[in-house]
Amino acid sequence: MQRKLMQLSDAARLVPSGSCITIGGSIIRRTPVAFVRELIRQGVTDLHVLGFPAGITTDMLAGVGALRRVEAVYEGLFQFGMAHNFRRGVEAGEIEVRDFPETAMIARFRAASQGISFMPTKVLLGTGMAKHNPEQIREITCPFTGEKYHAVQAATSDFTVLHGYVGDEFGNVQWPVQRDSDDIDFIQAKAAQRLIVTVERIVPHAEIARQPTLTYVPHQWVEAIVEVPYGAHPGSCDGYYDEDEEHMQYYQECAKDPARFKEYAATYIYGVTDHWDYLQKAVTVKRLSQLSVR
Amino acid sequence: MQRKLMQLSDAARLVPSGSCITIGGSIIRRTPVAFVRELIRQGVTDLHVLGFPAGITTDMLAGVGALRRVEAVYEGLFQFGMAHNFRRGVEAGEIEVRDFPETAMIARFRAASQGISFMPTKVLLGTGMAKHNPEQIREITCPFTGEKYHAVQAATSDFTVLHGYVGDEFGNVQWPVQRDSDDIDFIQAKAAQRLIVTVERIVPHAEIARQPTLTYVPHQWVEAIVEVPYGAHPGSCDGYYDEDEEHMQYYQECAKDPARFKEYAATYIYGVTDHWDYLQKAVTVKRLSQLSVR
Amino acid sequence: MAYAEDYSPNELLVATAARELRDGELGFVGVGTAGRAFTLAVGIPIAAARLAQMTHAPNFTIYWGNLLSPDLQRIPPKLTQHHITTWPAAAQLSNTGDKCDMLARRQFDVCFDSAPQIDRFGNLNITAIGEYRRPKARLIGCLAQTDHLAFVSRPIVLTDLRKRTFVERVDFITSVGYLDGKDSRIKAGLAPGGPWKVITDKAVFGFHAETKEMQLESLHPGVTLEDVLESMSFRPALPQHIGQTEPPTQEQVRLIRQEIDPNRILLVA
Amino acid sequence: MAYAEDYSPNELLVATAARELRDGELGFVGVGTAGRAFTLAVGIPIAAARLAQMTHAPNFTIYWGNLLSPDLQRIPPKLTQHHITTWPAAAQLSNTGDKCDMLARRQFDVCFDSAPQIDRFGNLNITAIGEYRRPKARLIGCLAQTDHLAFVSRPIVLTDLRKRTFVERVDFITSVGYLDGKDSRIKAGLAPGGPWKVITDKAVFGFHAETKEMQLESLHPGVTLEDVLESMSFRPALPQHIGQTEPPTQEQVRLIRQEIDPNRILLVA
Repeated sequence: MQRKLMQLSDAARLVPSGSCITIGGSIIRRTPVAFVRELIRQGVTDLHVLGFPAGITTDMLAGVGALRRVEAVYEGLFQFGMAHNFRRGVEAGEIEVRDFPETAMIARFRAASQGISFMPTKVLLGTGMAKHNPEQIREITCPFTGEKYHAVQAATSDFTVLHGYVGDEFGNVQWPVQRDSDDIDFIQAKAAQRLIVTVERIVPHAEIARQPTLTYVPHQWVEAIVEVPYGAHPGSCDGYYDEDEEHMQYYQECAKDPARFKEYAATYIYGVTDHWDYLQKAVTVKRLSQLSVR
Repeated sequence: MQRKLMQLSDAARLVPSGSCITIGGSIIRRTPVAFVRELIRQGVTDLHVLGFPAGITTDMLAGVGALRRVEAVYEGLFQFGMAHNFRRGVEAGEIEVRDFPETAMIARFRAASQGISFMPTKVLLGTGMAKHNPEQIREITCPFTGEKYHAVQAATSDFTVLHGYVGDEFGNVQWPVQRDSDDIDFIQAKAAQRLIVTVERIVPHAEIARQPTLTYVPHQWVEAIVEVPYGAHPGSCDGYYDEDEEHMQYYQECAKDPARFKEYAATYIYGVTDHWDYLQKAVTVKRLSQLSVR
Repeated sequence: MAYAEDYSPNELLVATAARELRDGELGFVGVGTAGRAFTLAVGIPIAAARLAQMTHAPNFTIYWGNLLSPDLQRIPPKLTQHHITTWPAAAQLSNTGDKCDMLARRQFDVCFDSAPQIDRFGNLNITAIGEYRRPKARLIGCLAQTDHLAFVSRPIVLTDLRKRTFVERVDFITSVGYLDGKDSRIKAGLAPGGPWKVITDKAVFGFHAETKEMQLESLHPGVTLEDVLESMSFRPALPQHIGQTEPPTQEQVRLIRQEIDPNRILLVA
Repeated sequence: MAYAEDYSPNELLVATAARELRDGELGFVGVGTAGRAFTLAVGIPIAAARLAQMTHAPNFTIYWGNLLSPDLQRIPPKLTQHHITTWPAAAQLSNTGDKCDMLARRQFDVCFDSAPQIDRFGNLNITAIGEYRRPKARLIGCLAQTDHLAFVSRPIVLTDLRKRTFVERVDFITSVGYLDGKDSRIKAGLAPGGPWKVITDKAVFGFHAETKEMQLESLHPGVTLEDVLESMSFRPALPQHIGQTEPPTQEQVRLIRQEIDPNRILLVA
């Protein structure tokens, strides 16, 4: 096994402007927010994002003008409402969107994860998504039953970025037994071309090797692993900390108005030197302790 | 949730002669041997078996003349050698076989588990399996790349029978964290039409509900759940007991010769009243305690 | 089974929805969002599921978050992450793909959906208002609503009756109901299905057996036909006899208030 | 790096196989079976992998059972179930399907395969001898051997050199090598690949760059060209110069005997 441990800034430097990047997690849960803030700080722009449900990371990229196109099943902020930056960008014609329902987007990631270029599905029959996207959705016929299907194109991206729980220096990432499994991080990891994982904590390999069935990202798939405690803040990391409702509400207040979001970005993204500096500005020790569920 | 708990004999009675039945587990690990012995005792015959790697259960069915057709990736008995009964049946023209490599058989079970009638794969290009099986393997073209693929037919069966670790009376079946995951029981369960699961032990629902991520077969998929301790004997159940090498060697000795296998079946299958009676004949308390790995 | 006299509009919706749930069935409930949308998409369905369990359908279970059959006797006090992570349930399958597989295999009997646009043939739009590529209002996308309408036997739509919501034709078909009516859904390649009921704050609708047009079934107590027609951009089919929506019973109201949602977490808006 | 003088035939094969393994690569090793088949398919590959790790390829890892990168410093004393269940490893993915996905995505660099029939163009047969539908001898099926030959960059075949094994044309193509030679593999739709080396008890073979015929590369010490040709049903391509297989070094033999397989679990037959 080779050592894949990196610093956040070095890992973000792997991703050039114009990249297509799959972002893992779900909306405001276990999604690599710290990594995306670092990408923005480094001036990366013109991104094409594949998500499952997209959330705060996509909205941030939209808010700073770094988002060109999104393919996902949802864009919003869960109980905190619409993704205002994203919405504005789409309505202004600045961000292109291709919509897919869950079954279709999963079929696309499964195809990529299985090394095949398409996957059949019936879920898009009759829909507007199929009508408006002949590039990625095409009619085919089952050679056994003669039934009508769509082929959906494999969801291949240049980079895949996930936030995980714990991992070792080689890139083996494990989940705890008690977790929220309502995402497709595992499928996205398996589908990745170049995979970057941020984790709450790096642990010794011996701890990983004791329970190999808990490893959902094996080292072979990983190009870089980065230790980023609270890497999903202001979102949650199930089993580690809850979403920071105060910060999320403040984020939404700012996101409603482009000028105010500029201020938000100036303070919390551009105005910090690194992730530790961000945490120092965004939370107090008391707040972290309230959010913790460990 | 509805109560699905049954006796072994009642569960076996669900399966009529002539059925197509998916048998889970892997060769001699966690495969429902007690259930198959009960099927044989009830005189069920003319079975069409879908397996992943088929093993002792398929060989037993072949040995008593109850097997019509097999579709699987392997037929043998792992470190104990060839599946003699099966082999004789095929060579005599009495058992029909359709061979699939692992990627193709998994694609077939995945198709069935995803409610689609076929799945694309490249693994069969150029092979004898594709040449000899135009009914289940047909050429198709990717509508995006123009590449050549095969469509393989969904692996749909009338019944699916698995042996598991623990479950509750409603049919929720869980695996332990430390296990051997080298099988596709989960995919086969998800693909099932009528699913019967035998488990080492029935536990209270509250124990299941404490760690819902360990449930790999939810009650909604299950028609019957049966408590059958040592239900995989003489095979192993990972985390519970090892394979019974002495019994397996004796089985193989008998299986080499049709007359001797008749004796074996008379003693261990037809000659016992039920699973408890089988255990009484096949193992001693001392032997069970040697095999136990708990 | 005396009917209640004192009940809220939401309580009426809970009782009406609960009546559509049958013993032993599996229902799909969404997660997330806030305000009225939350009450319609999450709050009322969960309350209805629990009410059904406590009355005529003890073995009715739901899928919620990624949880199969969460224990509805123990609805969390707040729906923040950790309460979902630790909610006792029969199963939490390995990823969301497993749920989609259960949908495509038609293992769900009912589901609850809400939308800012629904049309005469029960097609739903939660993606974009106006032109898709340059929309007047960009909405949330698709989630699994497309999948529900494609694969669930009896989808239940819960939406307030408004002129801008009930439109002749949705701007964008996120989820196929009866498409262009008659057998057009089947001709498109989908299995039978389509919305079973549309439960609104004023009336309950079904769909005409032949034409597949939305058809008024019952008016809520105190609501007139004129109220209803004025709240829609198209004229629904009208049956010979228009009934009244059955009010909740006293016992149903008691269960909702005292046992199911005593802290008003579900029926918030 | 003095060569050993005292080494067993299997030790030669271990050293020869180990030389083909490169640092940082992932190799596929099968499980199961017994006797000589076990030694060829499992024992020699595991010993070679560990030998490579201890010498020139410290980051070479294997997939074995469903284990990714099992700790080869701790090879179990016996390969019964519980020893596999509890063998420390970096990962054990959720089911065998994940391994197949890694294969199809070409994440394996090398693999080890054995077969009762291999032909001039490196096609393998482990399914049936004679007529497929009514075979003279039914074999084990396919396992993932088809997948290895379709998707792994450099498959290594380990088989004893026998006339009945090395045949002009396999009775049944379980696994596609170079099909009918030249570019026929690519024309069939497969990616470049095919057997990299065929390591036998008498000689090592590769495949001709153009014709894709099996080509003799080196004779094991003490083996003559006549021995080899008499042990095959077809005449392999012969290069200008036929080398001698490099014997194991004294250090390699010491490592195999004392550290890798002191209890002769791997090199049993």
